[in-house]
Formats: sequence, C-alpha cells, structure tokens
Amino acid sequence: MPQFRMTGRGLWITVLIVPPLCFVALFIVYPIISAFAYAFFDWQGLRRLDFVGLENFHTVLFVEPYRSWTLNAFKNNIIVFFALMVLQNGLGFILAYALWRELPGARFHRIAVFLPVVLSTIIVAYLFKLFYHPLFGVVNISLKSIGLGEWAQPWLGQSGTALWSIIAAQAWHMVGFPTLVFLAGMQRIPGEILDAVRMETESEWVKITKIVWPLVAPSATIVFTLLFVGAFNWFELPYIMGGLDGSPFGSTDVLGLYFYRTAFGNVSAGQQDFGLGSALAVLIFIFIAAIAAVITTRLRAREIQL
Amino acid sequence: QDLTFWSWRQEDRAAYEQFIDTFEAANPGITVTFETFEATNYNTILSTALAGGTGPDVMMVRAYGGLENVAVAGYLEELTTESVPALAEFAAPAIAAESVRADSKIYAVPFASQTQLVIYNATIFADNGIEEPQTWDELMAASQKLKDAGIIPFANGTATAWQNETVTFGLGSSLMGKEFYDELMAGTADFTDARFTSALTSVNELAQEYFPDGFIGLDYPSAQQLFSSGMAAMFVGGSYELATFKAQNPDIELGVFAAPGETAEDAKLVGLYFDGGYAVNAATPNKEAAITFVNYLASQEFGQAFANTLNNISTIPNVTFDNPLLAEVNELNQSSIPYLMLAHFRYGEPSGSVLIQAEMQKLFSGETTPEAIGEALTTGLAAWYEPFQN
Amino acid sequence: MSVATTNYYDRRGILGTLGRDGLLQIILIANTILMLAPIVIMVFSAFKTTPQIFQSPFGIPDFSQVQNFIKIWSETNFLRYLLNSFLVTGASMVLILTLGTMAAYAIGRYAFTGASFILMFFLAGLTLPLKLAIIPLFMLMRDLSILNNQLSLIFVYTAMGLPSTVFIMTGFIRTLPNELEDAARMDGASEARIMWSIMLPLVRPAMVIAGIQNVVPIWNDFFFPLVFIQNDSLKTLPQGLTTFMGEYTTDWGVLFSGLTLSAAPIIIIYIVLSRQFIAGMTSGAIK
Amino acid sequence: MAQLSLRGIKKRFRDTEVLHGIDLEIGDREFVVFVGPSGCGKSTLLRLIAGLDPISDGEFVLNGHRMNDVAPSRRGIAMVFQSYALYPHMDVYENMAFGARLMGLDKAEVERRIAEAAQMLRLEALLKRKPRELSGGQRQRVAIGRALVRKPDVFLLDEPLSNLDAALRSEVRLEIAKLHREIGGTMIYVTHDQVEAMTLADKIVVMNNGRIEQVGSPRELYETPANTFVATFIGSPRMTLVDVTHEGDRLAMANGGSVAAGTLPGPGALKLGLRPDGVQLHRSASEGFAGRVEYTEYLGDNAYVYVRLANGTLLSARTTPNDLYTPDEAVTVSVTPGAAHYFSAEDGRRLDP
Amino acid sequence: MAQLSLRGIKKRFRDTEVLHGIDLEIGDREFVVFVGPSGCGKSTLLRLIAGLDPISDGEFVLNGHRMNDVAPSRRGIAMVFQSYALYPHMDVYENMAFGARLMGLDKAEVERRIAEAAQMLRLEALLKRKPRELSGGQRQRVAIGRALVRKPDVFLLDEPLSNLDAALRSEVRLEIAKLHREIGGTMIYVTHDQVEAMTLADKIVVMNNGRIEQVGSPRELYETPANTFVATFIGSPRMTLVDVTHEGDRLAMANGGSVAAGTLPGPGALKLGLRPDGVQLHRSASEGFAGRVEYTEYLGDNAYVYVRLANGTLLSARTTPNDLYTPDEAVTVSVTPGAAHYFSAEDGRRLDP
Ligand SMILES: Nc1ncnc2c1ncn2[C@@H]1O[C@H](COP(=O)(O)OP(=O)(O)OP(=O)(O)O)[C@@H](O)[C@H]1O
Ligand SMILES: Nc1ncnc2c1ncn2[C@@H]1O[C@H](COP(=O)(O)OP(=O)(O)OP(=O)(O)O)[C@@H](O)[C@H]1O
Ligand SMILES: [Mg+2]
Ligand SMILES: [Mg+2]
Repeated sequence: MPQFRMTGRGLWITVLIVPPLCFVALFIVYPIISAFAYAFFDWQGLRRLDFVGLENFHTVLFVEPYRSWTLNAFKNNIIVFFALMVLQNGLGFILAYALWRELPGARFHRIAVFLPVVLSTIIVAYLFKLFYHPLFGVVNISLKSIGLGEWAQPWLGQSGTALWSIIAAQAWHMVGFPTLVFLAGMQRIPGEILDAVRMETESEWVKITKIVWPLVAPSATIVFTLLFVGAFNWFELPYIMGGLDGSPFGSTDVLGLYFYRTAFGNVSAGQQDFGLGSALAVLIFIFIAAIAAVITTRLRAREIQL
Repeated sequence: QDLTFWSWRQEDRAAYEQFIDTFEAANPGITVTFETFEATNYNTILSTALAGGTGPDVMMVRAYGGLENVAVAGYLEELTTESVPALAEFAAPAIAAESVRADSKIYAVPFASQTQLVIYNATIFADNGIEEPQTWDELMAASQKLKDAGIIPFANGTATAWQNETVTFGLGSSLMGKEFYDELMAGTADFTDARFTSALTSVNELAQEYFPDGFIGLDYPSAQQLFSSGMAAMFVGGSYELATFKAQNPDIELGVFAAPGETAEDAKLVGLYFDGGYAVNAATPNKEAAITFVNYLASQEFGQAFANTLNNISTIPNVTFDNPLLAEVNELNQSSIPYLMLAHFRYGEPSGSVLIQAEMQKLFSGETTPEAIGEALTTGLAAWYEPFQN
Repeated sequence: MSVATTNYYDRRGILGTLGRDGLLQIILIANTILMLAPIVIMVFSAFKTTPQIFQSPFGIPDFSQVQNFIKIWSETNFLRYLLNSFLVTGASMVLILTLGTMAAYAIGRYAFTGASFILMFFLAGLTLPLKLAIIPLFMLMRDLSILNNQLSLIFVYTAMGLPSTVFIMTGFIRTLPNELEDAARMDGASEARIMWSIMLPLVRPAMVIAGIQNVVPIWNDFFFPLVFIQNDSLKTLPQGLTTFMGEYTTDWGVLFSGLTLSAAPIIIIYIVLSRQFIAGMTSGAIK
Repeated sequence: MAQLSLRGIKKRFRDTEVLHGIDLEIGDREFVVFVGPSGCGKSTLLRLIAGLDPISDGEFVLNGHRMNDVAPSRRGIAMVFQSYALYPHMDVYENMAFGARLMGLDKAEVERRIAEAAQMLRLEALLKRKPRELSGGQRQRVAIGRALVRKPDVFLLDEPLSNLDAALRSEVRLEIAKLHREIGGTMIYVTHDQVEAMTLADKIVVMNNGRIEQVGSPRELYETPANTFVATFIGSPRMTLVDVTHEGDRLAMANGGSVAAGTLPGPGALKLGLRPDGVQLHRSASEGFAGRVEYTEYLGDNAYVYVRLANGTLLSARTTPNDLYTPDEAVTVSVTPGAAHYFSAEDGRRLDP
Repeated sequence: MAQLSLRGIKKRFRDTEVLHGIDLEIGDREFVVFVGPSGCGKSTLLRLIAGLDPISDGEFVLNGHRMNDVAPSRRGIAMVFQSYALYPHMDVYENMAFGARLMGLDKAEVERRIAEAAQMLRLEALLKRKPRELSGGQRQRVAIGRALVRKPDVFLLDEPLSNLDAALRSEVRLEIAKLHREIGGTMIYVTHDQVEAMTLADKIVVMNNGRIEQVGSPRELYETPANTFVATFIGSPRMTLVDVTHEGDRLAMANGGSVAAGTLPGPGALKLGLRPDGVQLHRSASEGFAGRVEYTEYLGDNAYVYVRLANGTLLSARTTPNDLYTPDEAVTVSVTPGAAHYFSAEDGRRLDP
C-alpha cells in the first residue's frame, strides 16, 4: 500500500512535470544546442563546410575587424548595463519608494508606471524616434521653447548621444518593472520596522540606505539578474532606433545586434556567417549565464529572512 | 502547378499580382502565389526557409554579395542562356550583378536598376528661379539661394546608416570621376586617392551647410517626409524614391539631375546599380514551371509592364519609358559609374558599405577627415580585397 | 538628558515631513506625466495627418479625423490579423498557464529529488538567445509539418513563456498554506482534485501576473511570425501591420494609428486587469 | 523627568473617528497600562504619543512642550513593538547601536551604553547574533535593549508579550517589572492580558470604543469599577450581572428569589454585579437566587461552577476543587456580604451608596 | 464507536526522531487533550493519527483495524486545523459540502447534514459567506462544521483556539465542550493553554520531548503529578520545587529552616513541590523556610507573593488580595499539611509513601 501510494504520487508528479519539460526541451533547448553546434564549422554563406574546432571563437575574439567590433559592442553593453542599472533600477527604486508611501493618487500612479511596459518595443522605438527628431522632435522643441535652444541636439545622430538616447527610451519603457518588483519587496517589510526607524531618526536617507535597501535584497536579486540578462541580450530597441549597424558608426552597436548581423547579414554587409554568429552567441550565452549565476548567488547570500 | 514567389517589395504587391494574372492567363496550368516580407528581415527569412528546405519556387534575391550568400550554398538554380534565352540580351553589368564572381555563373534575372542622383522639387526651383546646376559651385549657390529664401536646400539626413552611402555617391560620383573608378578597378588607385578624398570634402561642406539642422540625427523616413512635404527643395536619393514621393504627395512636381562635377565640362555621372533579381530554387519540384515563369519575368512584355506600373527602370533591354522622369533617369544612366561599394566591395567583412557608412557618419559629425577615411577604407578592405593587400 | 531632549523639541519637524512627501509626490506626478505623455501623443498622432504631427506634436487633434484608421481598415486584413493574434496569443497563454502551473505545482508543492534541477533547467531557458536558434527551430517546425501554421507560433511562444511562468508561479505556490492541502486530503480529495479545486483557485493572482508578463511580448512579437508564417490570412497583427507599415514608413499618421490599433487591445486588457494585476504583483508573488 | 498630558486627543482615519477625545495625565516614573477590547484604540493612542501618526485634534504635551508637530525621533520617547521590529539585517549590537549613533553620541559612549544595557538584559553573549538566531524571549530583550540605549524619558510598549508562549511570558513580564524599578523611566504599556495589566501597572487605563472608561490602580478597578463595562472587563471569569429590583432591603430577581441589599439609593431596577469569589453556592438554603448548575470547570487550585439562574443569566461561582457539583443540580446562590457591586440599570454606572 | 490504540509509535524526519515510542489507548467518546511544551511532538502525533504523515515505526489501530497504510480520508477521522484551513474561495456551504460530496453522499444527504451542522453551530445565516467575511469565532465554527458533516468517529483538533482573543476563546471553549456532549464522538485536542486542558479534558496526555510523561484526568495530574516535569507544567503559577534534605521527620532546606515531613521513604535529599495555594506566609513564625518577599502580584481575586527563599529558590505563594507584603520583607513559609509533593532528587519521579 505505501508502495502504491508512492508510485501514485511519482506518477502524478511525472504527469505534471513532463509535458512542460518537453516543450522547453523541444522548442528551446534542442534548437539552441543545434545552433550552438554551428559555431564549430566553417560556413560560406548558408553552406556548411568543414569542422574547424574553435577557430570561429578565435576569429571573433582576436582577428580584426571582428576583434574591435566585439570589443566595441561589449563595451556598449557594459555602458547599457550600468546606465540602466541607474536609470531603470535606480529610478525604479525611487518610484517604488514613493508609491509605497500611499500618497494620494498612488493607485493611479501605479497603473501609469507600468503602462509603458505593456507597449511593444516597436511602438516605443517609433515614439522615441519621433521625439528625438532633430527638427520637429518634442525634445528639441521643448528645449528651444524654454530658451535652451543651444542644447538641442541631433540626438540619434551623434556618437556621444545616440546610445544614451536609446538607453533613455529603454528606461522609459521598462522602469515600471523594477518599480513593481521593488514595491512588492517593500510591501513585505513589516510596518513596525519602519516605525521603529522613525522612532530613531528623521533622516529619509538613513532610512532608505540603512533599512529599506538592505531589506529589499530579494527584489534586488530579481531585478539585477533580469537586468543583466536583458542588457546583454538587448536587441529590439537599438535595432529599430539605431539600425542593425549600430548607427552612427557603431556607437549604438551591442552584442545582440552584432551577433544577429554576423549570423544573418544585413543589407549593407551582405555577408552571412553562421559560424561566427553562433560562436558569438555561444560566447554571449556563456558570459551571461556565468555572470548571472554569480550575481544571483552573491545577491542571494545577502538576502535576509524577514 | 503552383509556384510560390517571394519578394521584399511589399509596396508593389498590387502590381505584381497584376503581372501574375497576365502570366497565368498566358500559361494555363501554372498558378503563382505572391508573398511579400518585411524588407529588412527578408534575408533572414529567406536564408532560414532555404536552409530549412521549404523555400519558395521563385524568389527575389539581392544582387552582388547578397546573391552569392545564397547561390554559393547551392540553393539557387543556375540560369543559362539556354534555359532563359533572354539573358543573352541583358547588359553586362546587370548580368554581373546576378552572377557569382568565382565562376561567373548566372543565378537570377536582374529586375531593376537603380540610379543615385539628385531629385528636386520643380515647383520650388521654378519659384526661386533656379536651374539645374551645371557645376558644383552652381549647386552651392543655388542651395544658398534656397536657404536664404527659408527653404531647406537638401532634405537628407544621415542617421540611417545606408543613407550616408547614398549621399556620398549620389553627390560625389561626378566629383570622383570615371577615371578614378577605372583606376580603382584596375588596382592602380585606392581610396587614399585625392580625387576620392576631395570629393568627400566637397560633399561634407555641402552637407554641413545645406542639409537640415541636425541632419546627422535625421533618419531616412523623416528626410523623405521633409522633401515630399515641400519643406526641402532637393533630395539625394535613388530613382526608387520617385514613386514614393509621388505617392506621398501626388501634387509634387519632380525633376532629377546628376550632381555636377567641379566644372561644367566634367562628365555628370550618376551611381548605378542593380537591385536584385528573380531566382529559382534549386530544390523546387516545379522547376519547369519556375523556369517558364522566370522566362516571363525576363521578357520585354514584362519589362514594359514593370516600368509602366512600378515606375522603375527595368533592366530588360529595349524597354521604353512613358513617364518622362523615368525616361530622363534612363537617359542619365547612359553616363554612370557603378554604385561603388555595393557593386564591388560587399563580398567580405568588413564590407565597403559598412566602412563608408560609418566613416561618413564620423566625417559629418566632425570626427574624422576625408584623408583618414581614404586610409580607413583602404586598410579596412585590405582584410579581404586582394588588390589592396600590398 | 532632559536638556538634550529639550533641544530636540525646539527643532522643527513639520517642514521636513511635509517637504519630503511633497517631493515624492512631485516625482510621482512628473513620472506619471512622463509615462503617459508618449502614449497620449501616440493616440493623438493617430488622428493627425503627417504635417500636423510635425507642426504641432502636442496639439489636440480633431478626433473625427479617422482617415488613418480607415486606411488601415480598408487596406489590410486588419480584422483577420486581429483575430489571428487573439487566437495565437490566447492559445499560447492557455498552454503557458496550464503547463507552467503544472510544472510549478510539481516543483513548488512536492519535495522530490531533482526538483531544484528541473527548476534550474527552466530558468536557463530565460537566458538563451532563441533568435540564434531560428534555423534549427524552422527545420523542427518543418519536420513537424507545422510551418505556415499557427501551431508553430503557439508552440514557440509556449516554450518561451514557460520559464518565467514557472519562475513566478513556483514562488507563489510555495507560499500556499500546507494546511489547506492537508484539509483537502482529510476530506478525501485526490492529488489532482486538490490541485484543481483547492490550490489553483488560490494562485489566480500569480496566473494573472504570469499572464500579463507573457501576453505582452507574445502579442507584440513579429519575428517568429515573419519566419514561420507566410500565408497572409494567417498573419498576426504586429506582422501584418509591420508589413503594411513597410509601405507607409513616411506617413507618420498612418503609422501611429497602426501602432495605436495594435497597442489598444493590450492596453485595454491591462487596464481592466490592473486591479488584480497590481494586487497580485504586490502581494508578494515574487519570491 | 517625564510628565505627559493628553488633552482632548482625537484621531480620525479618513472619515471614521477612532479616538473621541482622550484626556489623561501621566506622571513621572509611572507605569501605566492601557487595556481594552480589540479595536478600542489602544495602539492608535500609543502611536499618537510616539508621533508615528499625526494627532487629528487636541494636544499632547510632554514636560510642558507641545509635541503635536515634533518628529518621533525628537520626542525622547522609545517604543517597543509587538513584533519587536528588530532590523533583521543587523546583529544585536548594531540593532542597539543604530539609534544611539543617530543621536550623535560618540563611539565610546555608544559602546558604554550598549554594554550597560546588555548586562542588564543578559544579552552579552548574544551581541554578535542576528535576530533570526534568537529565541522569542531574547528578541524581546533586544527590542527593550534598543529602547534602553537611547535613554528615553518615556517607554512605550505595545503588547510586547503577545508573541511569547505562556512560560516565557511570565518570565519576561517579571523582567519588565524589574526594569521599571531599575531605570525608572515612565512606561506606557498596552496589553489585553489581565494578568499583565494587574501585576505590572501603577495605573490602569481602561479604554472602550475610543474613550477612556476608567483610570485607576488595579485594586481600584477591581474593587470599585466605575461601570459595568469595567466591571466585566476586569477579572476572570468575568463578573456576572444580574438584573434585580430593589424593594425595601431586598434585591429580588425575576422569578427566582432574592438577596439582602446593602446600602443603596432609592428603590427600583438595578444591576447586581457578582464576582465568582463573591458568591456562595448552597445545595439547600432558603435564601438566595435559585438556579441550576450548568457545568463545572476544574482548574487545579480553583474550580468554577456555572449556574443558570432562574432568570436565564449564567453566573460563575468559585468553589474549592473539592466541592463537586453535577450538572443540573439545583442550587441556591447567596452573596458574600460586602462583595456585591451595584450598577444603574439604565446607563450601567456604579451606584455608590 | 471509536477505540484508538497507539502502539510504540515512532516518527523520524530524515534522521531526527521526534517521537520516541508512544503507547496510548483512547476509549470511545473520550475527550483527550494533549499538552506539552512547544516542539514536543503534539502536532506530529496528531498528523500521524490523521494519516497526513506516514508512521515510521509502531502501529496505530482503530477499532481493531491497523490504520498505518490507510489513506487519511478512509480512516473516519476529521481534523480541525489551527489556522482553520478553510478553503478561501468557497463559501461556508461549499466548504462543508466539499468533503461530504467526495464521500459520495447524494445531494439531499449532503444538504441534510449541512443543515444539521449549521443549526447546531448557529451558522445558518452565514452559509453564503466567504471565509474572509467571517470573524475568528465564526471561522472556527465553520471548521468544526466541516468536520462534523463527515460524521467521523474521531475528531482531531490542533490548537483550535490559539488564534482567538481572550473573550472569544472562552466562548468557543464552552461550545466545544457542549458539542462533545451532544455528538459524542471521540475528541483529541491539542493545546498549550492550561485552562482549556483542565476544563475540557476527560484525560490529559502530558508530552515532553517526543515521550508521554503522564496520562490522567485533570485532577490526577494536578494532585498527583508523576514527576517534576508534569508537576511544574500543570498549574499556574507553577509549582515551586525546593531542594531539601529529609532528616528524621523534618525536611531541611540549605541554610534556611525546615518544615515537617509527611510520610516518606527513607532519609536523604529530595525535591519538595509546593503549589502557591499549598503554602502560607507568616511575618513572624519560628518554623518554616526563611525567605524575603521579592514582589507581589495582585490579580483581583487572588494575589501572589514571590518569595526568594534562603537557598535562592523563588517561591510563589497565594495570599488573599488584602494581605499586603512589601518587597524585601522577611517572611517564613510554612506548608499546608497534605499539600506537599515529594519528588526524587535524582530523577524527579514522584515519591509515594
Ligand atoms: N490606518 C487605519 N485606517 C483606518 N482605520 C484604522 C487604522 N488604524 C486603525 N484603525 C481603526 O482604529 C480602531 C482602533 O485600532 P487600534 O489598532 O488602535 O486598536 P487596538 O485597541 O490597538 O486593538 P488591538 O487590541 O486589536 O490591537 C480600529 O477600529 C481600527 O480598525
Ligand atoms: N517536516 C518536519 N521536518 C523536520 N522536523 C520536523 C518536521 N515537522 C516537525 N518537526 C520537528 O518535530 C518536532 C515536533 O514538532 P510538532 O510540530 O509536533 O511540535 P508541537 O508539539 O506541535 O509544538 P507546538 O506546540 O509548537 O505546535 C519539532 O522539534 C519540530 O522541529
Ligand atoms: Mg493594537
Ligand atoms: Mg503544533
């Protein structure tokens, strides 16, 4: 009888777990692994030639022009990651903090802050392209109207501003996500702990840095990890706003674009190379997975049971 | 027999369906399904489908390097003058654009040529008493006059990377000159050549002065918009823009001219290239029907209809152009050099297009010099372009 | 000591308190404006002609000017695309939520060997660059003979949505009280019955979160339909509209009405569900 | 030195008023306990004193200074929360040092104070532990220590023992009493545990529904409750109220006998309050209220007999554990002289002779 | 009919054994209360009986049938959980109907039973409400009702009142007692509240550390505890244990006087157990243990004086509320004849004469 119960339970768990597992295995893991295998072959256009071992990896890492392209894209990804860390997660934290205080209108603000998240990237990209329009864009028009005409810029046309402009659009689009995750974290801080701090200090700064921040560590783990993964997989927004080449002159190039362009080619380059593209994808995946694992375990260790 | 026919020309759907009707009427038993895809992702989709073995029977392929990607992998059926007799009549550069360099085998029927030149708003020119300029200085003067009149002289923006190439060769071909092109091809000159760099200097001067404020942040659709709405007088672009402008603003009166050289005597050259071609899937089970269809696509009947309905320059010989503007473009084509980077430098990484686009963007934002560009192009291309490797 | 405390008393506290909340309120209002303005501009622009958009980007349009919408309506299979989108998104969501909940339930509810490994397996799915796998995926779909068939989309979306769904739901299901399960067991319910009648009704908020999380990218995706779907009558809204907008890259008015139309269903769904969504999202669902 | 005056304090949340005007004086070094049914406003009042919520109306004066608008951290008040509210990410030492440092004390002084508090609360060995590594009682002590280190004039404690189990509870209760004796600050303590209230308080404040019902020493409240609410709230099992009519020198219960009346104002209906230890049961007696035993409760040192009086009231009576009554037995209830309380039949106020 | 036998029941979680062999017989219609300190294994034992966790070792026999491998729902046992575990998404009616339907009862029968239970528990008016719309006491009743509808032979209740506040608690306690009398199933009840245990139980099982310390009626446990653990666990304030030496007919405390010994086996060291009501305090008396008053607790009907005996033990004594002792007063403690308990100094077992 206990045997029967155990097998019954085992069967039940199997029934539950196998179909979803199959989906992921069949439609994600298996294709990805086959695609990773491309990295070990030489390709001419769409034609697979010989097995070349790690040569493709060597090429993208050490041979010009790939080397500088890789470095440039990687550098931009790092900028994106840190910038979004501040703009998206940092702002998200502040917004969450403000929302958490249940000031008048908080409900409305909450809905508003998450609204852009439900928009598609295309919409966001088109909108912001219009905003950054050098002649008619809202940004420049606003600057001119408040007498800061000399600050008006061809935002998406200069290497100095293009990436940042796209980052700003991304932050606008996604700031709602960390906001709500942080908010969820904050709402799990027992009210009495906050009252306890208020008994001891008036300083909002102390309260945030010494109490709230350490206590939302679990939210921070989620948000940091997802941001990291997202920043290094960043594709759609720079693709639509800067183009597949990372215009102007590579200043908005990121690994996602670079890998896609290398694997599938683009109108201006014409060349497709699955070998190099896959090698890049493998490297990116290994990098993301490794760092994400480190981040997660590091941050998890910091988490406190409430 | 059912044929599927893939294209990235979403805007031409109606016209193609009409052509297909004609074809089907003439060839009972063959039906053709026309399917279009978003242009920027077309390569990905086509590669994927071909690699997956489910590609279309007949497809549009890009010319030059784009064609090689697909052809070399063996996905395309070789076309010969036997299977498609009309190919024998085509101009050599058109055929070259649809062939693999290594063995000169033809894989597609070229469908259109495109010309890089200057399009202008005839009404504005007339209102301000401006004639088509014959020299570079006249072009500058005319621009100044427009600017003084509060009209943006050129609508172009360079935020969209490939526009830089268009602007460079649309404006600069005459300045560079045919000789430079020939020497470059012969391997006796490279991009550090003064003819090339000084042309870049002039183009940059013009752009800084007469392109819209912040043009480096202006993307392609916005630039088109500026021109078609009548806010700007000129647009450096391709002959494919003519139809677009007309569609956007049916009232607009357009004119075209080739950007002039230093002096009126310098040959006025346009940049010419072949857009792409119609190719047959090597693995199609309906090869016969596909070849029949491609033969139709190579016929003069089709070429004429193509030119008339789509307002494009068909590559098929002896097609005449009802549209005076097209006729004029066709006229200008007689004096041209190939659209340089596309025709010759898109066979390796980094491609000439990628380099020139990036370098011009740098130049326009003041971060490099024409001489440095020449250097960068030459050394960059040397990575795979043998003539530069010394 | 009392001297020190007297000092406390004499310093002001009001300004500090009021000023601080005031500042936060200002941040919130500014942010909300910033968040909503682009969306409002998008909707406004949908009713304008292109020159109007350029000349007065902020202006309030004449809402009776619906020619942009009419253009989309008459020149595309809009209704068809919309229905297809609903079909694909709906079917994917049903699968994602069913399968995701099943997996999460097994992982979160039963302690069995390999549970954490399976969880890690799902999580790895979050970080994989699926775009790279487009060719193998395409061949897979071909071998399954579901190319040019909405099943291919539904399957890919389901697989893509499962990792995050399992991630969210596992945490949530873990927090359900054991006693409920025990009570149902005492009442004589089978495992399936416990899951279906007792536990699932209680994780509805988490399902809403997972649902909205996935519905957005699925609704908006145009990459996979571009590759898998060629038949016009099977196209989804974003794909159909991208194709369509390819012809109108310079007609901002049409563009915006296209964007507005494709965003509208999801925005409406979001607003309708926002109450549940925010409540679920903030009631500790994320763990 | 801490002298607190609450003057006409009201508190509204949105449109519901939960405190309807509280007037209370609390002297230096007093130990005041707030009791009252759940939801009567005890915690709310405490939070107003602490400054955690704004006062809607009225004035709170501490040592002659109006406190209404002073920030919580500047009032010289420390609070010990029901759930302790220790900072989970800090160890015991840091928990105690946090507030002290924020007061601007120098390092040496902070250390000295913590050492002192730790010694008093026997926390020396735990200073490096995180809160989650402590037992309930230890956490409680840390929470008190944290308050102590700031040397406040006033301590507020909101149901500090409610999370502890019975054994720990009585232990910590003793510690708090000792602490008050040693450090001598003013303490305000909220509880709903009778034993805590009775044993700790110098002064008990009985609240009900946002109002103060009575203020007094435990003995006053027990022996002379001001009204039926206080009378039934204080004491366990609760006082039984019997509706009787005063006629001559007898108090008669509807269809069920009578008992002798004490000194009382005029005749009429009134409520007779009887505590379990103020009545005797007789198996056969002529005089007293008639009733039937409903059931008995044996508690070891005491036993309680519940008697359904003839008029339907359930009365509880204390007996010795050796008196055994069986359900349904008929008994007569007599009243111990002087142990009866009299309340007005209309408004429940104590009737004093 | 329900006769439960637990025979050598052990329970291990991974490698820790939490029940070390429980032997217990429970008769039909008995009301058995499990008490013991937190973590001693009460809930675990209940869950083994319910079948929610597998028994590691030993046998559970119900009405002569071995139950170890029978599914929970087939044992004829119902359980009321500490947190009620009502299905939050079902209304009261559905909560009660869920289990009944799963038993395969037909619709009419389910309805009949629910009507019956609802009437008994006064839930008729609440049948359409969701659990969150009920007060604590009402939820409790629904949880009981859910058990009732299945007409089980055995009811298990795990700390069913611990979530209620004091007033509600005593109310629901009375209801449970009444219920047991009316429906007459066997009830097994876990609590750590003394009063509940003493008042409800036919039989109390005192557990400690995964073992049964003593089984007996409340009176037996209170009056003849089997060892010091039971002695100090039952009764509040707890029994004081004084280390004394038995010499002749005296029991002498280290440096602090002596009291008369009762009938006792041989001389030597032993522990003297004194309940608060078993000692008297004298301001001046020659005989007894010497000590000093540490503090007093006034509880209205009783007062307790805590005396620090000369050997350092803290002793609690009950006095009348009118006896006022002040801290530090010297007192002598004498023992009420017959009220002393004697335990072995070595293993704490009761020493019976
Ligand atoms: N933030 C609030 N908004 C609205 N009403 C509130 C709020 N806080 C408390 N109340 C109401 O005020 C009344 C008093 O609450 P309070 O917490 O002071 O009661 P309490 O006496 O402490 O009760 P308990 O013994 O249960 O802790 C309650 O009716 C409560 O519902
Ligand atoms: N699933 C489990 N895994 C490991 N140990 C457990 C588990 N459940 C209970 N225990 C341990 O078994 C012991 C007995 O637990 P149980 O819950 O029976 O105590 P209890 O007597 O009910 O206590 P309380 O009065 O606090 O409810 C405890 O030490 C507990 O830590
Ligand atoms: Mg309270
Ligand atoms: Mg328990």
